[in-house]
Amino acid sequence: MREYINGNEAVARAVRLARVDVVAAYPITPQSPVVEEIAAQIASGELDAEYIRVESEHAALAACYGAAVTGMRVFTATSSQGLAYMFEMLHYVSGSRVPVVMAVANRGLAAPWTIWADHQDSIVCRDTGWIQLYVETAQEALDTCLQAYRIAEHPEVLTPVMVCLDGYVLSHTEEVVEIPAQEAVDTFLPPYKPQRVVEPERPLVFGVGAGPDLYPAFKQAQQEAMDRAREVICRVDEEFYRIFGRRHGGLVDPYRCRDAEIVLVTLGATTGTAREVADRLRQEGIKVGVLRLRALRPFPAEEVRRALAGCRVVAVLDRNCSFGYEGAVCTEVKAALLGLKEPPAVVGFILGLGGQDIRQADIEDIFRRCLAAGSGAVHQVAAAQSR
Amino acid sequence: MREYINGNEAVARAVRLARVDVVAAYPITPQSPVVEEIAAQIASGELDAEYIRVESEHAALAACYGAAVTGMRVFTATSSQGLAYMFEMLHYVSGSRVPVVMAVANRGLAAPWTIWADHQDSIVCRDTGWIQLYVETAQEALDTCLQAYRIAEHPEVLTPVMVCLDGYVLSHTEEVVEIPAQEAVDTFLPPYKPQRVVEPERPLVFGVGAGPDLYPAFKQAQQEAMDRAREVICRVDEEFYRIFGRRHGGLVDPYRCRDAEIVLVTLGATTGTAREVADRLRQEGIKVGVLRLRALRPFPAEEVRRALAGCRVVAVLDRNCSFGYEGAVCTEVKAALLGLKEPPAVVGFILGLGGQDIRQADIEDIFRRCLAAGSGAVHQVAAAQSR
Amino acid sequence: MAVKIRELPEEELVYGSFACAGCGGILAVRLALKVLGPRTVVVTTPSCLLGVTTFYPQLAFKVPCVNVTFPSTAAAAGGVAVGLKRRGREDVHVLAVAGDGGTVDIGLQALSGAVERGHRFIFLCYDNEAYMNTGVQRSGSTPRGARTTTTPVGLRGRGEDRPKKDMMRIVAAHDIPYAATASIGYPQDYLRKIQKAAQTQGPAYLHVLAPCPPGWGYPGHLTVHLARLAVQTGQWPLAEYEKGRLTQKKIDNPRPVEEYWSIQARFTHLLS
Amino acid sequence: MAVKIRELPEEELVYGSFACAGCGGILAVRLALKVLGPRTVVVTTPSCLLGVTTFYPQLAFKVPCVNVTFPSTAAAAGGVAVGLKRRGREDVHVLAVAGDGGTVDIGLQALSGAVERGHRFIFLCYDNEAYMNTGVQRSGSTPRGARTTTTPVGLRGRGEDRPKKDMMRIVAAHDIPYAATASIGYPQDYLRKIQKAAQTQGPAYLHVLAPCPPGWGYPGHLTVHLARLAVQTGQWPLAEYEKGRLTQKKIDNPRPVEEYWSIQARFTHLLS
Amino acid sequence: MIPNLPTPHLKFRTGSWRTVRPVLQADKCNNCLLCWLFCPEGSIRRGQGHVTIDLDYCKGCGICAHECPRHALQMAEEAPSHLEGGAAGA
Amino acid sequence: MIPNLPTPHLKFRTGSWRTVRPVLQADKCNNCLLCWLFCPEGSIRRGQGHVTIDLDYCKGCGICAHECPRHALQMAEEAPSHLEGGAAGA
Amino acid sequence: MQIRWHGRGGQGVVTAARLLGRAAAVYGGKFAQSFPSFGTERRGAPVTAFTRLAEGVIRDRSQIYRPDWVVVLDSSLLGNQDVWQGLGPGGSALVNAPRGLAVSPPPGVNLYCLDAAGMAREISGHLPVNTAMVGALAGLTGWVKLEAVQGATADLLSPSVVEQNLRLVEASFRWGEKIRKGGRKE
Amino acid sequence: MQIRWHGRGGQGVVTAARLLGRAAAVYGGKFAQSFPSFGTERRGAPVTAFTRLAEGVIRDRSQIYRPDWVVVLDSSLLGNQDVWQGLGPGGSALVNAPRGLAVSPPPGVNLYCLDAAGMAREISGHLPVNTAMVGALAGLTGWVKLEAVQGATADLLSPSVVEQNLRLVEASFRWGEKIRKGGRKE
Ligand SMILES: Cc1ncc(C[n+]2csc(CCOP(=O)(O)OP(=O)(O)O)c2C)c(N)n1
Ligand SMILES: Cc1ncc(C[n+]2csc(CCOP(=O)(O)OP(=O)(O)O)c2C)c(N)n1
Ligand code: SF4
Ligand code: SF4
Ligand code: SF4
Ligand code: SF4
Repeated sequence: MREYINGNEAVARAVRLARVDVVAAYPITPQSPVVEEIAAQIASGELDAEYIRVESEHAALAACYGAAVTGMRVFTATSSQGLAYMFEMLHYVSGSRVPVVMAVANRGLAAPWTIWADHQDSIVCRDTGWIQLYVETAQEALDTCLQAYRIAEHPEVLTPVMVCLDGYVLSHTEEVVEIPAQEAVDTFLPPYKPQRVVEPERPLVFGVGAGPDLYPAFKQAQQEAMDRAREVICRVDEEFYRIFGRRHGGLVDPYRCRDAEIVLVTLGATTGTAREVADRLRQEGIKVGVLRLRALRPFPAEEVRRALAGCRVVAVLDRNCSFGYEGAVCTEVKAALLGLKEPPAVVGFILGLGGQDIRQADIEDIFRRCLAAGSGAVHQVAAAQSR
Repeated sequence: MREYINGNEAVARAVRLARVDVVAAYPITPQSPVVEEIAAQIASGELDAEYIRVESEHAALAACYGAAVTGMRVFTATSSQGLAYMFEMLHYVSGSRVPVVMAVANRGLAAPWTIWADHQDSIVCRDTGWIQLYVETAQEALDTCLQAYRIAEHPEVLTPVMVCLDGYVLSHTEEVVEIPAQEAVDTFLPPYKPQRVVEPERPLVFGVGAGPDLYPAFKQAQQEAMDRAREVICRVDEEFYRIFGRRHGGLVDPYRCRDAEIVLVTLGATTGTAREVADRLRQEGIKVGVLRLRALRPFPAEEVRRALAGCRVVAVLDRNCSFGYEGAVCTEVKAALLGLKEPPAVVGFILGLGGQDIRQADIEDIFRRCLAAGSGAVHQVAAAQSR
Repeated sequence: MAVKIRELPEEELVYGSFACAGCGGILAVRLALKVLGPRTVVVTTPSCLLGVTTFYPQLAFKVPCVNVTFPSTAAAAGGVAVGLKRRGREDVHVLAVAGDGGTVDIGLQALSGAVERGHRFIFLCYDNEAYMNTGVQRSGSTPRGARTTTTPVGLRGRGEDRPKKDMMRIVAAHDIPYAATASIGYPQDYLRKIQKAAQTQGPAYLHVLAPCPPGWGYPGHLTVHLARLAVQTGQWPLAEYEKGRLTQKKIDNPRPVEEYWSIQARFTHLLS
Repeated sequence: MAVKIRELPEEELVYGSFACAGCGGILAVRLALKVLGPRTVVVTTPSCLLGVTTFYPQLAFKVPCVNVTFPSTAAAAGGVAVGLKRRGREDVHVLAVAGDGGTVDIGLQALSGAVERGHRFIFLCYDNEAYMNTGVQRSGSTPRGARTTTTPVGLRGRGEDRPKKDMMRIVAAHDIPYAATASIGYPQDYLRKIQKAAQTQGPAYLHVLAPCPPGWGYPGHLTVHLARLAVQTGQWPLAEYEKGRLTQKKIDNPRPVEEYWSIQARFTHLLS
Repeated sequence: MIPNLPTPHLKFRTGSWRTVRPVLQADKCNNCLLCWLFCPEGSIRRGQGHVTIDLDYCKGCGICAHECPRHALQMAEEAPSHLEGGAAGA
Repeated sequence: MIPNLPTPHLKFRTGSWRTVRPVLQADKCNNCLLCWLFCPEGSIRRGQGHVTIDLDYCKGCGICAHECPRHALQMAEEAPSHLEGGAAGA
Repeated sequence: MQIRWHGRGGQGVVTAARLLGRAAAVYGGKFAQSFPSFGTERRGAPVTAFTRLAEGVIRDRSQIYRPDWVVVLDSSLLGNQDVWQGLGPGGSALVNAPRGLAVSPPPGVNLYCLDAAGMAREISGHLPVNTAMVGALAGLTGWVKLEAVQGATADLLSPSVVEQNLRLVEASFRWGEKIRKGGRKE
Repeated sequence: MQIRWHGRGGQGVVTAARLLGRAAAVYGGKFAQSFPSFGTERRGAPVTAFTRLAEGVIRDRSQIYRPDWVVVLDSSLLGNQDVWQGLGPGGSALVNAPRGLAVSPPPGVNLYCLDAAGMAREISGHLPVNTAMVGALAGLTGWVKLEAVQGATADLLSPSVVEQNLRLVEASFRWGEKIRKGGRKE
């Protein structure tokens, strides 16, 4: 069914299609419409779920955790300050291997206060043990939320998933979205069947304490699950394609990279703008491409290496800043390229913080600067660019 | 004065010597003795400060922030879950450019529960805009806390500082510590004189909201302050040396690296053990060195490049894991090396999670594995190593 | 100890904000500052108040304002109070302001802790009975029955299904030196209570009803009218806690609650 | 509705823990599980209890135990309650347990929220009046005068200088269906209250005094004795909140508090 | 650049939001100051004998008119021409 | 490997912590079960006519002896030989 | 095709932007994108919203700086320079105003004035003008059919007000259509 | 030189480890390092602690797996295999026990038994044995002087109990010294 909805509504629709049991969430701009829409779906009877109206985000994720260990399929959504406020619980949920799915409507972090888009909020959570998928369109937001449950609940993965969509730019922007049929979704995503749940008949401790002898093994298991998730993410995307006729690239989504001299690495919505620019420059005969990282965790190091090995300059567009170093994606891409025989030069650009609009002209400027860049050197445009 | 105290006590002593005005902290293993000692110093009259006995870590940092904007020199300390619980406030304080100094007694994060050392808790905070200094000894903990105020309060920096010491391994281990004289400290560290404080006579908004037009500039300023902090950290360490006769390396602390074939990159206490091993292997004629990163933020990319440019293999010992990629320090070191003409191979080792002891044998094993490693390739020992 | 209106200063200490026309919240803050005067520091937190007064380029306070994260308003206020005390600035009032969400939900713990520690500050909760800044979601202070965007009315939804958290009793249970509820519909009473709070040697708590035109669904000119009606219909008791005693103003012949409900979109479903 | 001791099950549902000899906290939990029985899920949080019962390789519960972070015990318990309800397992009790720190300080907000939402669960606070697991730091529940490691006695320190937070009144202010204080020194009373809590159709709160030998500074065999003495000296009122009424057991002829203080190191400075 | 900025700082005159404006019939006003007290914007000035209205930041909410016991204030349609400095959402 | 493990799982017998042990004079015991109720460890077993003590996990706290109204329980010095499985701090 | 909408908080500006997009996307077989000016909306404060229309998938995510059309729901905003920003020669503006504006648009801009308020009043006392402006724009430009606008209107508005709005949309569409077909401009 | 200390929570094991280190570092001009077995200590539960002594700076931060000496404050712990772990031939053990132990140490380990409890009882009823064990160890090994142990004791213990402990330290030191000088071992 062809619909015209925004990213938040697409997420809420996915929650309904996934037949989520329990939702616990706390409002925050620009995520609020997600939970409002879920509340409306429950009130109208379209969705049979419990919505726990928690008093904070830390509690939101704790309530999700509590419900999940009883075997529920759970969902939460947040943004920015809310994500930061549940930071302790993020580690706890991933360490507990509980398959929560969370939508993050990306927004910058205070201080200063902002309610507008950048990726700082979720990028700073890349070490929390969550799978992180960044989407480009409202359609992908919907599709990826559905895929996220398949990935998170996969017995070989059992790792929570964040689905990140740019605040406003996706969350509040309506566009054409194809809504999958419920029956098809039911085929794609069967009910959650956890192996270990809270039940008096088989008592377990959830979240044990572990001494120095045992603890590392749990962490190793977490890391291995992430490694397996690489493949699962790709497989699930393919399976989704077979049923729904759409795929989103698995871990990475290269665009005109094959023979590109300059490739721009992106996350999320800005990719669309970059595609426009790439097409335009290609018409001028300038060989540029765009590599969208759909997964930031697990980090697709192998795929990045493969996609970028042949080009001369890699530009990385970071909508975040790891203060005192550079954009986080830039660092990670560089790390992935070390060891290549003749690695491309990498130039980092920090742009679009706190809702700063990323225009076609900005992206064109990036490409043109890279064209001019010397071949060998690694540049760092470490500071945030302001206009 | 020669004393025999542990890392926590060394930190508490620094707080007293720094004439801190306000302390707000919440207990957590293995940090608690810091605040207990501070409470004792206040009760005995040795320290004239207010200790705000907050109800949580989020509140601890908020209370520090509130006191700091009135012009107080403030201190807090925490660890692990507590650090994670104040995550939102971490960004807030750095974004507000408030020179809080915090000691972190490093410990792993739940789940599973652990109370033992690793660096996960502070490493996952490396994007928060805080300066992060990792110390090797109790002596350095004391000295660095004093230096931290000089760095944080520097008008060109105005950025909060985390002083990270390994839980138990430093926090609970007594050793010889030279206590500086109060008068010398007073010379080194004059009272805090903030430029902008809360006063009705000159009303300011602290922590304004900023739209997309303004927000990036604030973040750029934060990043630039970090860049200036590089130099300030080194200068302060030198000045400290002039007064007290001790220095700790500024940003990085290389040990026998000059002609080393293999260099192990470390943080914190493990470095000492690694020095022992390096000396032993050197005696065998094996050219190894150790590069301790004293500062993780700002990241000493230039210094790392310089120190590692000549070696064949770099081993990175990560007492943390960025699940789905590798040890965080490994990634960052690799990124720094990209662009070198003939970069060394980099091999990452994740060790010592959740209090797993790092023995001389473990480090020797790392060196020997690197010796055997091929020259060109970049290896990732991505999974946590368990024994 | 009545406050004389004529003696209140002319100077407006919050002026030019971006609040909606007819906002009860900004009125509550304006009146509080009228009594407290220019030697006041406002400590505030995400809420309509922060959004409309301290987003550059529109900064509407004439007194210093310390913004802090949503969960820790009172903790920051405590820090400010301690700092000012050490600086010998005990002539300055610390006025922490939060909406109901920032008070009864996510800010409760910090408030409880700060009150327990006995800092000298005033905590002002302007209660518009929902999360307004984010688009009218329910809070712990939303009254039973009210429609919000997270407690919609539908086949399986009847508006908020839990009673309003009784923050006044919760705060009183902390044996706080002074606490009171008030309504901007009864300004004399409210001003007097602010003054009492200002004279308290320790934490004081004020909880003031502050109607919100878009959030409640009524035209802005009725703000004060509704704030009065809430009291007259018994929906908003005027209470005071002092010297360990909680007293509540009796309403003789309360007006029917329907009168109150009928002019607010959030309650219309209760009337049919 | 007295509980018959003889009819309590023999099976120990918490057994082999690493608690100190004479720990009042583990006794409080043991007794609660005796009444609630094996169809109970314990939800717990960092505290001595977590440390001594669920650190591998010593797992001491015979019922499922869900551990969660310190600030969110009640939130997780609420999630468990909602999940069990949806699975049709309303025969299972949800027993959230926290120490006083995890209840009156860092866990207060989650508790307030969960109570307000009305989940069916029992929240048990075992009160040893300080943060014991981390080494006897003061909490909001530390009684005035008590020496702890963060309220030391010295030239400028006289032990805890703030009164104990009155959690019972705070919870009662939430109009919780059932709440009670208890003491392990009065087991019959305690067991009866657990039973009442178990029968409550909504949240129930139990606050039980649980002396701690190393934390309070007394030899372990006096645990029950002290728990009794606290009541007899009027330091620990036995109270109940039901149907909107808070009642408190009167102590006729309370014994002198010095009797209680004198056998605890934390109070010795008060006696000189 | 530090996000602590001098206050007040007003870029927009919110009077431009107004679509109706309060008009005072000065002779009816007995200076009871209720409107002064109730105006959320602080846009009413106390004067000699009667109040005056500062239209720069009056949003036209109508509270003053509604609360005036003597009906000395009335809301009137705003002329479109009153507007200069607009405002952006925050 | 997931940190959810079956419970109970006891590696250490905490009876080894004991330095004094409760000794029952069975004839004095009237089976009032106060000791049973008060034992923090649940180490007392209800029996026919009198209780018995399970020493595997009795830590020797002495509560039972102190609370026994008939002084049927007495604490006695523990013989060093009772120890096998030690315990590590958690 | 890029459209910028101007109005005040509470007037349904965002809905208007969405309505046009929905009409084109769901009922017109085109592609569309609509978004508010990113931020919170206070009642009475100036608000803008945006619509992009295209025949193919819209990938650009940047904001709209050079609109082809500006639609102003509230003529009292015309004093504000923001309203005309980026609108160059050849651009068009549709304003809710009885004819005869004091303010004049930048040179080269086609100006259309519709007394939408009056039109709405004719149908019912309390109708907002947002749907009327969408209808008029559709009529003026021919981008989408009347039925498309009406379909979207029925989807987005609450049932109780749909009927009146459909009539309003029709009236305004006809008004615009007439101008388009007649080539008239003001 | 690496020492491992065994005792029970509440017996002052950690203090003993620290005391020796302090005596060596502050009063003996040497370098030292001491640390508890990392974890929380419950009363009655077995507890270990460690001391490293050296002439130069101690850089190694790893735990102690092969102690040169094991000191046991509570003989009831001897049944526990952990007590002897890593102690090889040539190693030594000092145990608080009246002579004649049921349990025997691993082959090649020198065993010294001191009735520290008895020694303490002679001085005062309620003295813990930890300082006595430090004194005895110092006497046995000659690593630090009596005055050094006494200095550290005075620093670490609360004033009210210092006096008695100094006497206890002296007694135990003499006991050890006598053995060392006499070469006697059990
Ligand atoms: C940790 C965190 N969670 C959520 C938010 C988003 N947020 C900002 S203001 C607000 C609502 C404020 O509601 P209230 O306190 O009642 O004040 P009001 O806006 O109603 O005046 C919310 C949920 C935030 N800023 N921080
Ligand atoms: C966020 C966070 N802060 C601090 C801690 C450290 N911590 C663990 S247990 C504990 C004390 C528990 O005290 P209480 O709740 O009173 O229980 P008790 O140990 O006294 O039984 C603390 C402070 C933590 N685990 N998480
Ligand atoms: S939404 Fe309500 S509370 Fe917020 S500014 Fe508008 S009227 Fe005031
Ligand atoms: S410290 Fe106290 S509360 Fe903790 S286990 Fe020991 S006796 Fe129990
Ligand atoms: S209309 Fe409203 S804002 Fe204007 S003066 Fe009257 S009360 Fe104040
Ligand atoms: S001594 Fe303590 S643990 Fe042992 S049986 Fe008696 S009460 Fe139980």
